[in-house]
Amino acid sequence: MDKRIATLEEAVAPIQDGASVMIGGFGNSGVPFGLIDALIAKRARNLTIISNNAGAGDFGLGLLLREGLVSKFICSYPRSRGSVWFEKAYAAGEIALEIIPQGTLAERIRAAGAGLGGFLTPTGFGTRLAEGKETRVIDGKGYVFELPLSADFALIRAERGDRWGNLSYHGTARNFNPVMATAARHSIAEVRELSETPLDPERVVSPGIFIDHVVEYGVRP
Amino acid sequence: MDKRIATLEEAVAPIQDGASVMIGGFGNSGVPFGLIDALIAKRARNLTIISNNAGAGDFGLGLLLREGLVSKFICSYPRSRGSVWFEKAYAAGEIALEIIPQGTLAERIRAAGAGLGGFLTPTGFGTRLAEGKETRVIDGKGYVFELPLSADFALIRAERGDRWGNLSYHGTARNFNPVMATAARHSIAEVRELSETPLDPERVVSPGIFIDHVVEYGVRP
Amino acid sequence: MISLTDEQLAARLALDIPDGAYVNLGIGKPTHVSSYVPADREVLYHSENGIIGVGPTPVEGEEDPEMIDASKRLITVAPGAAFFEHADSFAIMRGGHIDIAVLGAYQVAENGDLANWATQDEKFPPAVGGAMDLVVGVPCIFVMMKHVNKDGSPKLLKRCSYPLTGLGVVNRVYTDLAVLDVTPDGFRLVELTDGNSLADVQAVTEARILPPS
Amino acid sequence: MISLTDEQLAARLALDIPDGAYVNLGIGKPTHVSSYVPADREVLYHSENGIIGVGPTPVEGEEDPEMIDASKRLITVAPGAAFFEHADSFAIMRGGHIDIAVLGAYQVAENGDLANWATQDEKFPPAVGGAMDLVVGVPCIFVMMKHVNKDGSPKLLKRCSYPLTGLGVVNRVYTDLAVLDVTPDGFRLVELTDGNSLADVQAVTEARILPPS
Repeated sequence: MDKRIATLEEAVAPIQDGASVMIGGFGNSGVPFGLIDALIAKRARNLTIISNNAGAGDFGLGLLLREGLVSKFICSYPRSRGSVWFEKAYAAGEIALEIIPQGTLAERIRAAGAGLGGFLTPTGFGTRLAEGKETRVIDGKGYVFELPLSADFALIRAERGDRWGNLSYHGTARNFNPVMATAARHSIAEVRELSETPLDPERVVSPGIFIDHVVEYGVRP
Repeated sequence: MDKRIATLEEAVAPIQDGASVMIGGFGNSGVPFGLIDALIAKRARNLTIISNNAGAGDFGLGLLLREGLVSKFICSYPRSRGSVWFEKAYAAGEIALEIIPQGTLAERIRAAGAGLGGFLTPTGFGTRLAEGKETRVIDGKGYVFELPLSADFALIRAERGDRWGNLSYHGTARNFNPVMATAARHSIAEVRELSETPLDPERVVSPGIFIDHVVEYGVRP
Repeated sequence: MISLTDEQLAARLALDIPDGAYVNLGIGKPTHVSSYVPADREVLYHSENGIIGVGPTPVEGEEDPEMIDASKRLITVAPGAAFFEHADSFAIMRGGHIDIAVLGAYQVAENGDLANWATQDEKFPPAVGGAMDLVVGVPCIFVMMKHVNKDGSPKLLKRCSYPLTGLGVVNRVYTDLAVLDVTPDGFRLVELTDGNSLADVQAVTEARILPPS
Repeated sequence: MISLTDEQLAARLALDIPDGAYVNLGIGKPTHVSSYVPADREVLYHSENGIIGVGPTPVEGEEDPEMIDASKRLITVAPGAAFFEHADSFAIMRGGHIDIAVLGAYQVAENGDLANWATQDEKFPPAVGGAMDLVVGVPCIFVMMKHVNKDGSPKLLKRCSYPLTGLGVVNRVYTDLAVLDVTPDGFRLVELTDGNSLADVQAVTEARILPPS
């Protein structure tokens, strides 16, 4: 079992036009910048991107948006300082947006990875974001029914990995990466350091069973 | 913030007759034997116990059952070799049993800890264990609706802990402990080793926010 | 009227954060609260992006670009900290484990409704973040905001006009002019900023303010 | 008729476990399969109690009582292993991440229904464990069992009479007498244990067995 792959280019090769792609990260922390750059170079178009933020500036998700490769964005918070390319595309009507409360986004992704058919969350009950959704009141508390959210691919950023695809993370760069790794048909991890020896099984955060390929990308933002 | 408590006896003091108590462990691995012994010594009665197995022999859960302190057992697998005291009480009609598929048990506990109102699982669809339950078919796949499962107390076994209640585990002794710690109104952890210094934040499996008290019990089964 | 500065307001609110509390400070001004909590109180700060135990801003030269809080500010790590991933982080928020959350707001209604994620101004794309999860999960929601908008219009209302973040979720509002509890009977005055009168504050508040009980 | 021993049956099944697979071996006899997987194949074994990478039984003196598998047997840890907690372990099972599960059975029906957790004998308390989660989540379910009961009654049936574990979930059945696939048309013979004829095997099988296609 050896999930290592030599280059970022090979790692993103299976991603075709029209694919849905989860991308880990929160702000600029834990973002798989190497894989995003490779995806931009590949120029796969008409992508659906699932990521918490919509990038800032002319790099990472911002660059992906600037290049016009994204037709739909699913996220919780696309309005960070510097999210100019998203705002431009949105104002021009060139991009579809699905806005999801952050915890519901994480939980929908988890539900997909965990084989569940949906869940009831109190989040958003009675608000505009629950409009048109099935709701239920249990013991006087209102809940919204939410469906699982999966994707064709997940691009993951981790700190260390081994040839089995086991991953560990660094600080708050963990964020959406472990849960997204569980919910894609094909998960690709970029790691700052590929370990020659197996990771300590007590320290593995993402078991390799969730990871299809792992590629080293030593740059830390 | 100091969640350390000096003795097992003090740790279980809040547990009263009629309480519901989650108890970590799978087989004899990861079972909080020290806390169970203290609970038996306290002789709280009419307990509802939520634990994967129903003990084996005359120690731990087996002893708790032999002493007649349990009126209801919620579990997935009460029929391990040596579960004689459970079998006796069950045959005599002295104990109520709720049997739940193991993954549904874990997920119902997680849902309680995560503030969800319930979830749809494919597990058990079309079987006797789904009788009387709400079901739904989504994209041709059948699901059973399951409610969260919480408890008054959780008794947790961990390897190391610190004064903030952060916990790490050992091997397969992790099992139900982390998820149960999230779902009780009062969670008590027995740790093999209380660390004087904070645990490495990268290695914490149960953040201390889930733990109310931590007590050292150095015996490893 | 006497109006607290943002820093004075953060300092006032900080007095009500007890020792041993788990606290989530919303993005923006609420993050300043931690600087003013008395040093003899040990408080652990949760940030939605996966940490309990947010420490102070790093000193120059010791920044780690992958160690940030929900506001994307660089942080350090306090003793007793733990890292976790997003699904777990929001399980902590939604599951009732955090004691207090401090949030900013556009509007608060006398029934506790909170509007803090969108205005009626649709020029910008909507963005919700984690606020909706916090308000349904955290048992004690403190709002920290200016008492009135820049144009003088009230933010403490009978009913919110902006899209809601949560229904009946606010417990207490700290403004530059006063501190008010949300009660079953509506807003009730807790204290006035020194020098203000209830009548003065009421005059710039749409909802009725009940006197201290 | 020629009947494989339990060990021969485990060895036969082991040939069908491919290199690089993630496999869950059910409690009891299926756990023996790993001993027979060819040494040039790297297979990672998942156990429901929180490990991927179950290694062989420990040598005497190196047992760790808290390192066990779902059968509560003492285990070691293979290279590439990871530990996790129960909710995560069953997310792995239910979420379709494991490639193959090998389970014992009381009964298998020609429509793929599986009965392996309860008989009609109600003397003992019911016990379900993790089998129901495995069968809904793992895309390839191998059953490994005796072809008939001790009293000679069939276990491969038109419809199961015992309480079901899952509906239409079994892909292939390995018995001491034959290997059979579950197809939309019913059981289809894959191979016979050397020396047996299809007619012989059919004679002790309630369901119809189709010849190899």
